[in-house]
Order: sequence, then C-alpha cells, then structure tokens
Amino acid sequence: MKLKWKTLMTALTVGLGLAVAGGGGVQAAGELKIYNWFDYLPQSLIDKFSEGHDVEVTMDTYDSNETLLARLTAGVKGYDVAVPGDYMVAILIQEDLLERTEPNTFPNFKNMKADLIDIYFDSGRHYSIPYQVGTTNFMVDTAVYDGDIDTLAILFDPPDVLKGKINMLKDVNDVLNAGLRYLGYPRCNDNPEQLKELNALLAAAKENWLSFNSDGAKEVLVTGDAAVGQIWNGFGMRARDERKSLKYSYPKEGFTGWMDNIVVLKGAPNLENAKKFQNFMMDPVNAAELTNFAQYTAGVMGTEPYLKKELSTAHELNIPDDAPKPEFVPPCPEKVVRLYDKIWTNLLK
Amino acid sequence: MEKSSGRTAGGIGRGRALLLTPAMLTILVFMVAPLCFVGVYSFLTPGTYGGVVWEFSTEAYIQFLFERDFLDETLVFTSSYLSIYGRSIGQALVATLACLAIGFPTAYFMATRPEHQRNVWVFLVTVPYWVNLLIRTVSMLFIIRDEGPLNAVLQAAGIIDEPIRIAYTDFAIGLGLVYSYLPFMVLPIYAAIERFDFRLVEAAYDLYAGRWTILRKVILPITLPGIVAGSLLVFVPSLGSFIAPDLLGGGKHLMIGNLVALQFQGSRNWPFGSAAAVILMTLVLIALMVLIWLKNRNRVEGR
Amino acid sequence: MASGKKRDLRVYPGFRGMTWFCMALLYAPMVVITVYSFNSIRSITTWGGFSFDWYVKAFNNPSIQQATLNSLIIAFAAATFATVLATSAAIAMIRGRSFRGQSGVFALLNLPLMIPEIVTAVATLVFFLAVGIDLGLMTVFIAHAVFCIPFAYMPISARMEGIEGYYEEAAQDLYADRWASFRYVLLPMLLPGVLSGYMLAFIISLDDFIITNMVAGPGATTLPLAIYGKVRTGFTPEINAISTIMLLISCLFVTGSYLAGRAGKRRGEQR
Amino acid sequence: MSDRDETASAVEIRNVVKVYGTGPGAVRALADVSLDIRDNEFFTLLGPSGCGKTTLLRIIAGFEQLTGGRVFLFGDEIEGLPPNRRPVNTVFQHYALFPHMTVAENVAFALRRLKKPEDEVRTRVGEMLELVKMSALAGRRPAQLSGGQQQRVALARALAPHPKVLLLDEPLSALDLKLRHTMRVELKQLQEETGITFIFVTHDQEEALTMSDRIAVMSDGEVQQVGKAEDIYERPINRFVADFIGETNFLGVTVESILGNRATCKMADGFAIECDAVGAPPPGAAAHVSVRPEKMTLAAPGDGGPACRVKRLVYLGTDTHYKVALADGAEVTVRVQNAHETSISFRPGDAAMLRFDAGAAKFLVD
Repeated sequence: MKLKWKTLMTALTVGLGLAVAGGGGVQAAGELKIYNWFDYLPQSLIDKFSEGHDVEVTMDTYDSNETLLARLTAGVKGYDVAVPGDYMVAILIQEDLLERTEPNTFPNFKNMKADLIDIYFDSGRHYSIPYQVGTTNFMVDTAVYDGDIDTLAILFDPPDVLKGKINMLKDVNDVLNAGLRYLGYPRCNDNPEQLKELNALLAAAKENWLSFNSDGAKEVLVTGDAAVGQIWNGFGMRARDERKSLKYSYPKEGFTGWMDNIVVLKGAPNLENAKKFQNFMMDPVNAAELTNFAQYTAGVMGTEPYLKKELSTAHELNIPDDAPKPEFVPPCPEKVVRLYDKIWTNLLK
Repeated sequence: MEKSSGRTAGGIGRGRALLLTPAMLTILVFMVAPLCFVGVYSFLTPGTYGGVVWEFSTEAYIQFLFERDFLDETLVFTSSYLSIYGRSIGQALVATLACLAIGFPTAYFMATRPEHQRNVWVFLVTVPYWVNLLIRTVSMLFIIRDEGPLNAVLQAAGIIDEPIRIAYTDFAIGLGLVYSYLPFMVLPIYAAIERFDFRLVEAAYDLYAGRWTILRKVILPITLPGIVAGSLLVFVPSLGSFIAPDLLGGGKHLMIGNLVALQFQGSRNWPFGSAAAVILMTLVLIALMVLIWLKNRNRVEGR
Repeated sequence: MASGKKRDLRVYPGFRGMTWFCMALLYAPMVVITVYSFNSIRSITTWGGFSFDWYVKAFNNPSIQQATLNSLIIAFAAATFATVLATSAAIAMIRGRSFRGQSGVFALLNLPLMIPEIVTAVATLVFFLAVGIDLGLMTVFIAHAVFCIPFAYMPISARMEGIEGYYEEAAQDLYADRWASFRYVLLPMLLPGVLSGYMLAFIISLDDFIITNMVAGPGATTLPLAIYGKVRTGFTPEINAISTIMLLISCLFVTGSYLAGRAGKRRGEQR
Repeated sequence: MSDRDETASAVEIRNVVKVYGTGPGAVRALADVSLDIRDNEFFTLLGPSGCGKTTLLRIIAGFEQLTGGRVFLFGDEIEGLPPNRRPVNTVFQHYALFPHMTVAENVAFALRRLKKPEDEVRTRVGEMLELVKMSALAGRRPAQLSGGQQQRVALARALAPHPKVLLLDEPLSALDLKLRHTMRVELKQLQEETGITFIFVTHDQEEALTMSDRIAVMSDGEVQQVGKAEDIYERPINRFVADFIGETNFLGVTVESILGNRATCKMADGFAIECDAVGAPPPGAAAHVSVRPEKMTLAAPGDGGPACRVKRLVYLGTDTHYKVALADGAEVTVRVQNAHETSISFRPGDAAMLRFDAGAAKFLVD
C-alpha cells in the first residue's frame, strides 16, 4: 500500500513539474507557432525552416476549419500561422482575424501558379498563399461496377449493384453541393422550390446509401464495405494503394475544389518569422517536399522535378483535360446556412 | 440503529463544509460560471460566422419544435429534433441496459476473485481505454464488417452459413456504445460489490432463498448505489456520443451530440446549439431527480 | 444436497462466461490495433506484411511523442486532482446526517456529466478568455480536472456508502486523530473505490478530444488532438504503434499492481 | 470491596441533556441524567432500545455532543475533548474490527497512534492476545474469524491502550446463546483481573444481573433506578423497573394497617396479605404491590391464602410456571421449584391456593 501511495505522489509531482517546465524554455533566437492539422507538415521541413532562420517552431493541432474559427472568434491568441481552407480564409478576412502580410511582394511569389492568384477569397493574394490544393469527389470500385463513373448519378441514382454500398462524407456542404450540381442548380442556393427538390432528392437517395462517414472515408472503401465513397483526392490515392480497383471520378456535372492556405493571424507575436514562413513555403523545393508528404497538389510552379513520380501521374491528383474545372465554393450567406442546416437535419433525423 | 433514527436535516458542520468546498468551488468556478454563458446564449441571436449577437430571442427554442416553411415562413410543427432526441435517448437506454447485463456479472466476478488479484482486474478493464476511442472504434468496425474476422470466425465455427450484416446496423451502434462505456458500468458496481459482506448470502441461503433469489433480493439491493452510479456514467455520455453511431452505425442519423456540435461548427448557430444543450441538460436533470427519488423511496421502504 | 458436493454460494453460473465475453469485447480491437502496428504499408485495415517501420517512425516523430507525453501528464495530474477532491467530497456527502441542500450539492458534483462536451468546451473557452487565463497545458488541466470529478466521485461514493461509520469512530476511539483515522482506516477501506475512480478519471482525461480541442493553447497538443487532426492525411499504423506502446505502459501498471497486491498479501500472512 | 474505595468517581454525569435536531422535529434522547460511576466498577446501563443508554455511552466516548449538563472523568471535565483525546475505549456492538488489518494490527492500532515504541507495542499486543486467548490467530483477518473470536479481538483492541474506562455497547448481542453465557463469565473475570471500570450497555436484564456491580435502569431518556442487582430486583422503585427486570405480578390492594416493617393489605377478594412496609401509603389508601412469581407457591385449596384456579402451566425442568386466575379474574404467574419430591403438581382447571412469602409484596412508587 505504501509503495503505491508513493508512486502516485511521485507521478503527480513529476507530471505537474513537467507541465510547468513545458510552458517556458526557448533556446533559439526566434519563435514560430504554427496552428495546423496534425501530421500535415513533415518534420523535415520544420527542421529545415528552424535551422535556416534560427527559429524554434512549435506546432499545435486542430481538426476542422470550424474549430479554428470558433477559437479565433473567441479571442485565442498566441499563434502566428494557421492553415485554413479556402472559404475559411474568406470568413477570417471578413472577421478581421488575419494580418495583411502582402505575400504578393515576397521574393518567392514569382513561383505562384497564375490561376491561383486572383482567387475569390483573397484576390491578388494580400493575406494567404496556397498550401495544398485538392478536390472532393467520389471513388468507385470498378470491380463491382464497370460502367461510366464520371457522373453524379452514381450517387443519386445508382445502378442496382451499387445500391446500399455508397458512403457519403458526413459534411453538409459536400453532400448538398453534390445534390445541387446533379440537379443543375447553383450553389449557395436560397430558392425554396429548388431546395425542396433537393430535399426530396436526398431523401430518396439516402435509401441507397450505406453510411455517412468522414473519419473512415478511406477504410470503408478499402475494406470493400462500400463500393462507392465520397473522398478527398489525396485520400483517394492512398485508398487506391490498398485496393487497386478503386477509381476516382470526375463527374461531368462538376465538383468541389478546395485549397488550404497559409495565413498569418492578427496580432501574431512573431510576425516577421511568419512572413518568412509564408515565403519559405512558396519555394518549389519546399512545396514539393510538403506535397510528397501530404499527397495533394502544390499551389506553386516548378515542383515537378522534386515530386515523387506517382504523384505527378496519379489520376486523383491530375484533373483530366475533358473534366470540368474544380469549383471553389464561397461561404454562403447566413440565410442559406440555416436552410442547409434544416435540410441536413431533416435528412439525418 | 439508534443514532440515525428520527433525525431531521440540519445545517452542515464546518468540517464537512471544508471537505466539500474544493470540489464545489472548482465546479462552480470552472463549470457553472461558463455554463451561465450557455444559458444566456440560448436566448440570443446567432452571429453570422458563429458567436452571438446580443439581441434577445426565443427563436432557438421555437426552432426546436417548429420550422419555418421554405416558401411563406409560416411556423409548422416539426418532429426532426424530437426524433433525434428520442432516438438518442432510446439508444442510450438500450446501451445502459446492455452494459448492465454484461457489466454486473463481470463486476461480480472481479469482486469475488482473491483479494490480491482484484486490482489487476480493475486495470484490465481500463487498459483498452489507454488507446484512443476513434482508433478503437475503427478497429471494431474492421472486426464486425461483412468480410471481417468476426464473420469469418462464426462461419468457420459453422454457426452461420454466410456473413451476417452487423456493421452499419442499429445493433452495431449498440455494440459501439456498450464498447465505449462498459468500464463506466463495471467499475462502480465492482466498487460496491467488493465490500459486500458475503455472510449475508449465507444468511439468506440459510433462510431458504435460492441462488437467484439471493441475487435479486439481497445482492442487487445492497449494491444498488454502484448500479445507479454505473448507469448514470453510461447513460449520460451515451446520450451525447456520436463516434460510435457515426462509424459503426453508418452515421445515417444525427445524434444529440452531432446536432449540438453541428450548431457550434458547420451551421454556426450558437444560440440553437446552446438551446439544444439546455434541453439535454434538463432531460438529464429529470432523469437524475427520478433516480434520487427512487433511491429515497427505497430507503424509506427499507426501514 | 443429494450430490453432497460443496457449493460455493458466491458463484453464479454464467458470470465467468460473461466476464470472458466482456474481456473479449474489450480486447478484440486491441489485437487488431497491435497487429496492424506491424504493418509494412500505410494502412490500418489492409495487411501488407510485417515490419517495425511505424515504430521507427513514431520514435523519430517528436510531435507525436510530445502529444503522447502531454496526454499522460494531463491525465495523471487531472485524475489525481479530481480523485482527491472527489474523495473528500464523497466523505462529506455520505458521512453524517443529511443536510439542507444536499441533493443540490449532489447535482452540482455531477453537473459536468450532464453537459454535452461540445457545450462545455465552448463555454469553458469563452470563460477562460473572458477571465484572461492564458490557454496552455494549464487550461487543459483545469478543464479535465473539472469533468473528471464526477467520474471519480461516483465509484468512491458508491464505496463510501457501504462503509459503516463505526469504523472511523473506532479509530478515533483508539486515539487516531482525524487524519490518522482517514489515513489508516477509511482510506484503505475506500481504496478499491478510489482506485476505480482514479482509473475512470484517468482514461476519461486521456481520451478527451472535444474539450481539449477548444481549450488547448500553444504547446498543449494531446494525443487525441493529434489523432483527430490527422483527417487531412488519414490514419497510419504510426497511431497503432503509439497505441501499442501506450498499451505496454498500461500493462506495466497491471503488473505493478499485481505484484503490489501479492506483496501486500504475503505481508498480511507473515504477521 | 469496601465502601471507601467505591466513593472515587470514575465517571460523573451531571444533568446531561441530549436533544437531536431543532424545532418541532426535535427528539429528546436524554433528559436530565445524572450518574456516578465508581472506579473499578462493572456498571451496566440497562433499558429497552430507544431508552438513551447508547446515546449516554456515546457521550462518554465523545461521539456525541451534549445539549446540556457536564461529564467528568476522574474529576476532569471532558466535554469538548474529541474521542481520540479521551482515555476511554469502546467495544462496539458490531466490533468494528478493521477488515484490512490482521488481528495483531487491530490490537496494535491504538498503541501505534499513541506512538509507543515498537517493542512495547509488540509486547503489549502479545499480552492482550494472551489475555483473550487469541495468540494463535494473530495473523488472521477479521473476516476469517468467528463471531466469538471477533468479540475477543475487539476486547483486546480496546484494552490494549490501558483505558481508564472501558465502554461496551451491547457487545454480546451478536453472539449465540451458549457463547453469550461463556462470554459473560469471561467479561466479568476480565474486569476483575484488569481492575478497569467497565460501562456496559445492554437491553438484556439477565446479562445485567449476572455481571454488574451496579445497574442503572433507563427508560425514555431518564434513569429510573440505580443500584446493585439485588436492590433493583428486590426493590424495584416503580412499575417500569419491576416489569423490565425479571417477571412480576401487579396486585391491586388496600392498605389496612402498618406495623414496623410490615403492612397489612387487603386484596380484591378480601384476603389479607403481609406486605413490605417500605413505600407504603397511609392506611385506607389503594395501591399496587409487585410480587415476584418465585416468591409465591401454590398449595392445595385452604385458608392460608387467596383461592385461585390453574389456567396454564409450563414445565421448565428446574421449575414449573403456573398461570392462575384469582377470584376477581386477575391473572398471576407463580414459579414453583421442582426441588422437592413432595411438591404437589397441579393441572389446568385445578382449584388451588396462593401462598405468599412474608414481605414478598412490595409497594411501587406509581
């Protein structure tokens, strides 16, 4: 009994001690605090930046754009750099939560892909630089169904073999936007008639769906539980590694593109280092290293020589010429968000 | 007992107040104070990108029962949220009962092991929980899927001829919830049975009670505090859980947890999220009151 | 009894079987997780061959190590803090006559259980910022300690309710002051409850994601945060490897407690 | 024991009042109790459950606070001292042996709390276990002991720190009959050997009578009578005491005359009996007398006593209990020893005559 008591107390003391010690302790000249998805930035790049600029880099993690927003609007301070998605950049700018760093004046800006400069959420790139670019589509197991997969009918009016074997992402926008595209209606739609039609379409289609699952979007396809599944393209490529018969679709009705961006947060304690980081990540060598790790697509030119071969040829990462262009969907007005919420709740009640 | 009879509730002594203070203060400061925000939020107007606008509104509560028509904005009764709450409560109840059915015998078995083995059993029950729930649930899905190990084992054993569908069913949700919260049932019951005086069993046996009568009439009532504690610890988190329903059940239905989380994230309607939470709190509070009432009634009858 | 066989009255048929079922249920996913931590490919569900790669990767990944360490520190600290508070509260609640407002106090102690985590998370975040507490490991610790209290309280109070008051009276009668009577009589008798409560609080803290996600500050990324934050790149067996290491650590605890229990038993017999 | 020794008070209880709760729900457990318990005495608090005897014991031990009055221990006021600072120890009704400790650890508990040197502790524990004949089981846990063994350990544990007063709260109530009888003897011996003042609480009058030097009979939070066993039995002060201690018959009489220590009284049927004159009301008054069943005998019908009829009888080996009805219908219990071959036996329905021992009938206060 005595032994256990002592162990407990020691553990407590050590634990608290470490907790306190963890707060301080900076050896390098500068600091950079990055707020990012977990495992989205390779350690090698962190080390490289850290050594190159004598900066101690710390990384913290969030799981969704919304968590980032909630924390920033609540007033969380202390981070220099974050990696929000496209629509979230628009919101953060509107809410005045970002530092206008003018990346367009940085030396490495010359590497930017031209079509990503005048993007709707940050036209002219005054705040953000692209981190990774991707698309959200679905994959089909061609061993189960070998017909035409480049249509949203696979999701909303599936052939019999695919019925009951479809996984959707548990994300209101990914599901509703796909439905709107299938119906040929615009995004951020507040037309009541069209939304009623969408509501009916989803309710009918749900009968044929197996599940709504984002966390296991890859696993559900790989294990064969689902033969069709909405998925992000980089994920899709990894799924294909494990199940060769999976094929990524580029539906003719259109699809969503997304882009994570490096932004500097308002009041960043290490503003200069943050700017250096933005510039650093626009270097094609670094962007390529990131892309090799994260397996989506870089937003700068000149990465090809450094990319892994399978990335430059992967069907998932290279949009075919005959496919529509990816659509970056802006954040919808409040009224539309409420209507979408209602449809979503109704679908999943 | 002479000393406990006929006493009326009185003031609390200084010593006991002192013992209660740290826990109460911690909860008051870091829980009740923050929760006041939630209560207030539920009567405000949602901000565009999350947060609230400081304008009084009961819209959040109205929205719970009524929806505005797509076309003419008239209020129409909607069962969407009621059915979400109904399903969540139903699933939580089933999960609690299932946990009790598995947890009680397990706790009993643990508590009747030789003394020096018991701590090991306590640890054994909690060891799996050192691994993140998400990973565990993904693995569970892997096990129960159509071509998974479970079906393979059952087939090999000749119990079934072809794979049965377990994953993506309501059964899987129940399994997931049971799996998620089983220790929360086992441990409190174990703590209660562990100090149970088994001479009482001998006494009851002596009085011509059968094994199962003893269980029902002697062991269960005496270990009731543990059972009640365990049931609460399973029921309440089950009510708010969504990982198991999403992954194992296919996530085709929203749970209360999803609903609330959605309001604070994608839908950015903090007042409605707060209102949904306040309603959930009220439900749990009612359940708690019923439990306390039952407990008191039992006590009175026991005299 | 015609059979003349001595029946152990404490044994119920089927209970042993149910226990093994329970253990099988709890440990089946552990087997899968452990097996796939040795996978040679980047998958937690498709087997590609045996390798130690993911362990090597985990050992060379400071961010995942830091996250694991953070989780353990928070869990140890929060569970200990919550257990101490819950034990003292349980003693005050159960010992002695009932007092005015007792059910109110009971409800308050269990309040953290009743709030959906996401609500607690947002409310706590707003509160910390309003009061001006800097987010960091400390805020995670506070938030965890608060919601761990009822988890620790329940088993401890369940146990406490079963301990008759006369043991403490006997101790005091035998010249033990309040502390000695707690330390030498009540605490040892309460220990199974305290242990249960501590373990519950510990695993609850270890596994918490939603609240941590909101109240964590710079340098406070925990393991669940890391795991959920991997959505952009997907789960890898690296997580399995870390999980397996965590399992090993917890098994050390099991062994330790078994040895301590055996030692205690032997000591008891010697006297 | 000389009277001189007995005057030293071990415990002095002065006007003690104990009320639980406040307001209309308040319960009065003790009303103005005063007692003197002498050194080296085996003192018993006897009464039915709810009479306040346990409360009084707990007040002496320090578990309950007084509402009013004072308590002295060898002349020192002890009110306000917590139980752990009072040199008294208790044997609890359920023994309250610490289940996580061995027998030896239980016995050593108080000595360790008093920070006695370890070798002294060991010696003392050995002595105590020897005293209660439990040395062989020193390493056992309480759960492995029988009820009687637990009882002994509880005794050893309470005696180990040399208490000035030992308090025993119904310690025999959980034992079986035979064991209870053995333990009575052992307890009494133990008290004599150790010379410690025992305050013993029980509701069992037989226990009280066999062991005690003095007994306080309590009822409704008040002490009814204090005295030696014979006093209480032979001279019950009131109907409650007479009824609670042993068996008795109450007879309604009218006092005729008082002469010396004898009072002549007339019974309902006109028969005159000789009563003990103590407490007798003036001649002509109606009163109740108490007559113990064994102070009467049954004889063949005649003139020596009131006529009666046998209703029921219970044969008890050493003696026989008769229930007889007097002429006015009042029922009386008579215990007849079967000591002599000459004793006449009666059957239900037989006519008989009651014969009183001289002075057997005593007046009661109420």
